Amino acid sequence: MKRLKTVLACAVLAASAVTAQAQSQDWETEGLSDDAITIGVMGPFSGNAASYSKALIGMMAYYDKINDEGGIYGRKLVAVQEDTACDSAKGIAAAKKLLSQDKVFMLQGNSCSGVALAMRPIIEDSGVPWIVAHAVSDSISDPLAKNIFHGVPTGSANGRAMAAFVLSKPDTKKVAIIEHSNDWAHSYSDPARAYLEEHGVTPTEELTMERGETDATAQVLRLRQDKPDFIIAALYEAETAIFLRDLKKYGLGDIPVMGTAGTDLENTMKRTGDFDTVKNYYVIHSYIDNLDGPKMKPWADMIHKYYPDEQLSTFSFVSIGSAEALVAALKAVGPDLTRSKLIDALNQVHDFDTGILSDPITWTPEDHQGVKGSAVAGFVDGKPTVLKAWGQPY
Amino acid sequence: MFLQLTLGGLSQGAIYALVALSLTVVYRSTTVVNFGHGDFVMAGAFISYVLVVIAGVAFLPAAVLAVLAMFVLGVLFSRGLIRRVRGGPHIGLALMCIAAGYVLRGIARMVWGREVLPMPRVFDIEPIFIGNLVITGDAVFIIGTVLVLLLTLFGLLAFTDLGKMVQAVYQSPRGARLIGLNVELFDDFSWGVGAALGAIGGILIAPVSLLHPDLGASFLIKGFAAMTLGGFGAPFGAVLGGLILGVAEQYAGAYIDTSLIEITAYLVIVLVLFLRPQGLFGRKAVVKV
Amino acid sequence: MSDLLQVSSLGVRFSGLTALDDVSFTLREGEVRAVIGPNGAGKTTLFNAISGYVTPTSGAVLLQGRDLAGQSPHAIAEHGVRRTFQNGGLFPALTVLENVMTGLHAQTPGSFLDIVLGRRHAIEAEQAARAQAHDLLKLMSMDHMADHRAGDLSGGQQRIVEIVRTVASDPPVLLLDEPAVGLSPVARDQMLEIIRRLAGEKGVGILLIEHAVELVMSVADRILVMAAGKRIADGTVPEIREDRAVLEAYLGYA
Amino acid sequence: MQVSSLPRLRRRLFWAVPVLLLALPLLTNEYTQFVANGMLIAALVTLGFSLVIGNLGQLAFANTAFFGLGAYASAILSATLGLPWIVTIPLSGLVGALGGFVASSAALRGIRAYYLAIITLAFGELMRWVYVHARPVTGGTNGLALPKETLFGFSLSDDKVKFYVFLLVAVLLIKATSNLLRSRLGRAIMAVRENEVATASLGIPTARIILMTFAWSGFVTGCAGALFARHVGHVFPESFGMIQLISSFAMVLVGGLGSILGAVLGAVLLTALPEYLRAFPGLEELFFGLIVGAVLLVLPMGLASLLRRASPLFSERYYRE
Repeated sequence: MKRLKTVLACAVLAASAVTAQAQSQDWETEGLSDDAITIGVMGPFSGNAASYSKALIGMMAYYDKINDEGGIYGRKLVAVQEDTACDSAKGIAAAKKLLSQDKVFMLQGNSCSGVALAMRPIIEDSGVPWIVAHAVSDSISDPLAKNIFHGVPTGSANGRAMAAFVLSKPDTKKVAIIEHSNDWAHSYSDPARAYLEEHGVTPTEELTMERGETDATAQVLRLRQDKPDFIIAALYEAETAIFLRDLKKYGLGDIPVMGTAGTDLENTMKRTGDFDTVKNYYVIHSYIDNLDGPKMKPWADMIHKYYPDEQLSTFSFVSIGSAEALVAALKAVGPDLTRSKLIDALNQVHDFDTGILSDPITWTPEDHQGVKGSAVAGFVDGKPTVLKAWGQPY
Repeated sequence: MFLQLTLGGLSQGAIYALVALSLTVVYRSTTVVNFGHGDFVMAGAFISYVLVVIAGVAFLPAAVLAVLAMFVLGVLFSRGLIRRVRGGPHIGLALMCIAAGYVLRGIARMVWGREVLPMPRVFDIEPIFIGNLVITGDAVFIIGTVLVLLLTLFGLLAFTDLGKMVQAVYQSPRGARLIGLNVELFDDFSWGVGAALGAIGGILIAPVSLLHPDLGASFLIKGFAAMTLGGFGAPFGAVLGGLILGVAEQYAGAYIDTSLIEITAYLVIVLVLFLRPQGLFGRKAVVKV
Repeated sequence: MSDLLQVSSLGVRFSGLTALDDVSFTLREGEVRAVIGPNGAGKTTLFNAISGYVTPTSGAVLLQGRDLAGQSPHAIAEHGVRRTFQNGGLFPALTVLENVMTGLHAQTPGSFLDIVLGRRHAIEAEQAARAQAHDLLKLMSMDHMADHRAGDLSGGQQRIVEIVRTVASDPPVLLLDEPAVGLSPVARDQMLEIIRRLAGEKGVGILLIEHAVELVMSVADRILVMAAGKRIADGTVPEIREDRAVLEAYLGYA
Repeated sequence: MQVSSLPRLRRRLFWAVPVLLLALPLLTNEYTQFVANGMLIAALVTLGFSLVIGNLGQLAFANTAFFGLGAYASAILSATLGLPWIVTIPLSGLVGALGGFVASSAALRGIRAYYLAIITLAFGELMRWVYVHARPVTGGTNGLALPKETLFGFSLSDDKVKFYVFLLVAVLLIKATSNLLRSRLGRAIMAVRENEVATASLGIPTARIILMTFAWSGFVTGCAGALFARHVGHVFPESFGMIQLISSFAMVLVGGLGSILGAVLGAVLLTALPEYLRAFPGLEELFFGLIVGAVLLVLPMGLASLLRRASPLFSERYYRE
């Protein structure tokens, strides 16, 4: 037994000696060459959340565009894709592979908040720069980690924007919430609830509707008794359509409904097949224009140039903004790129207008949650319109 | 509110009934519970989607083709795979079903992994208002279709030779073989019918719901709950169990808490198996040892 | 010789149908008692009712004065009434040795924790059980088959192993459900020999369902004759030979 | 010679593997070490699952739930109550065992086969619902993070340190399960699978054997859950869903139903393979589905049966030699 203990201790020591490398000069330029910057792109390319990976497709299309324009100081942005399947254990394996085996220069991406949360301690310890390009949970970037930057509106930014919009409608007193019981929905509803409470409003009815449910009769009938002034709906597209349809069916079609960034007006209308059903539906819309609007068209064309068969959704554009910020920071660093210099440059990104996100990106050494707000989209005079507040176009 | 909930529950329950019935059809003749059946339901919906949206076929012929395709798939599954593991450990049958389900789901994911597909609406009938009660086109269409199907099926079982054959095989496969029935062929046929009925469920729900590869999983558990409630192997019980489950979900959601809708099916399974394992109409389910 | 097993007024009804009607008899130590009767006479139901697989609706089954009626099969088996099955009750994927060792389950000491933790006395108990199983197999000249899968044995060998497994725990009462059916003449003689030895040397009271009349006549001490769920005759071999009711019943059914 | 040396050789082989594995961390990088740690966990999960579907022969879907219960128990005990993680391992095992007991308690009412399968399916889904809805305790869908900790001065964030703990737990549990299977209780488990009616006729309380098997399976799987909680560092409801289940099925089948050696082989192989297949994303279900189907058709008793055929060294006996 004693001998076994000694063997164990020796092995542990030897093993940890191998791990403990100082963050040397080699480390600073790991994953860099004269003509390439390797970027680990993690995302749910498989599994039941694979539709989120559209965000990363959009982002990689932007890398391609930069590369076609000659790259950055002669270096191309080389994406090393790793699948997380939206599963925490697989996600960690992906991160460890990128960090210790592929030895990429930096990381950008990841769509699933749970996976990002699980990865955070490992990436924080590694010191390798990571731009969170899609997942929204606040805990990924708060408390601050010096190498982790959030490049999309976080859950609290979105949720607070939703609640703010709801309260911007005059005489809103009774607010009801309906949501899926998953982290995606809570990431919107929890900050919205907090914002409402801060403003003295307590939700009068809290309902759940699970993914895959094809009928909302029970929920709507409870709302019919509650008669709220506004409904916050943290539901995926299909369930949103079902919910709105049933709302109208039971004569509640006049109550405005505030939805998340997971839905958009055009698709919801397509799904319900009827303008009347969606005329009072509003969604978080992190972009400067409607998805098919003129200001978004160049971006759509860019994605289709590199991924001709890609079907666009609201996710497709969300990660491009942080890729632009990254490129700006890389350019600011100059040809002598190191990881520390990149982190310093990212901390200098201020009021960066991406030309795609409704709100600018600002990273400071104290706060890495770059996007603080979001616009809302709704129908005005029958046309989808991007709004700042109730009745105020963007 | 009560009437409205009941109506909503019945139209949901009609789909559950169909799934439970399709499971029962296979179980009665082969004593195999198809643990991959949810994915057969999903596959039916996807095939009809391909035909309608990609090939541009009209809904009705597309639905018929999809159901036929699933019938053939069911028969092929029985002939090619189920027959070959019949001799081995009995758990192999269930695992083969699970494997087949996953393959179907994997194919769906491979082709449509990143897309969530909206199925075009088929029946946009204006809802009818009777006082406070709203009757929608969806409900009428789903309940109507299921009713017609059930009447046809039970008619076939009650009044034709086919029905007698089904009964004979269920009572004693060996006896059925002795009187000259081709039990193997009959098994294949049952798998086909089971897959086809499941596909109808998928096709009916697709326009109301969204299409995604995981569509089937939730219907499988609802089908199990309905089947357990009605009693294993009892076709009428499966239908009644489905309807009761559909209505129970609505009541639980409206009168207690909406988060209960999701687990009503599981609670039904647990309660029934502890309190009355044979369900409403099933054979005695417990062993005495 | 005292009465081991006393069955009194045993009755079984399934939803209105009487499968066993007021059957009474006794079984003595070291006695071989045959139960005969035409198909559907209720012989197997009688076995099932005694061994607990069917709950009797009336009557009592007394083993050395203790009533077993209505208890679960494993409890009845543990009290010492053990049985074999008409269709064979071996565990085909286990070896012959492992099969016989299952028969020693209740006799092998060692709690769950002792076993999982690999405590010495639990291991020793296991080793003792294995040695005992080998001895039992040797007694029946089956030890050379100890490591074979039970499912690979011939029909006759399987029946012998099943009996070895059933008597491994030295039960006072043994119920044999058609032990000789489908056996070759040689295997059948071997079976007869085993039955005689169990009764004669070990004093086991044996209740035996058998269709082969000459086998019954050669081995049984007393015979219980059943028809339509009822006892129609009970007596020694010569008594039964003379019994009119028996002849009628058999002629009537034949 | 033949009789006495084979068991001894088998015993030596059993202990040689973990002793050799002590050197593994010298050969790995962070990523491969993480994958190796995952293999040890998968081996335990597969072992627990194989016990129920292979040895006991009951189709069951609740093992994913036992795994989750163990992981949550470990996370709650260490994050909320501040217990050292190492202490939570056996406690998580007990919680998993309790889960196994509850999930199979219908067996006492005479529920078997498909009915038991469906009730275990319901149990698993109900547990997932509880993880999501019991937010004050489980953290809801955001899950629970495990605090950083050291063990005898070594950081438990280091995968190489974790490896030694995982290896020790795995070896102990595999040894204990092997003890169980080579006893009267182990034979009773398989007797229930082969012929429950005949098993009862030998004085074996079969319902209690079923409950015991589920409870031990729950214990092994619950301990694995505690390891998993530390492996990932964070426990989420999503980790205990359908994908986890299908991969477990595949691991059990590929290795060989009811074989301890097979459980380990299947787990190692099918943890490694998807890592190699990382280049082809999205094919997981198809991949596992095809593997299960193919094994059923071609090699129903899995890789272990090939090894058994190759050498008596690999044959598994259900008694003490």
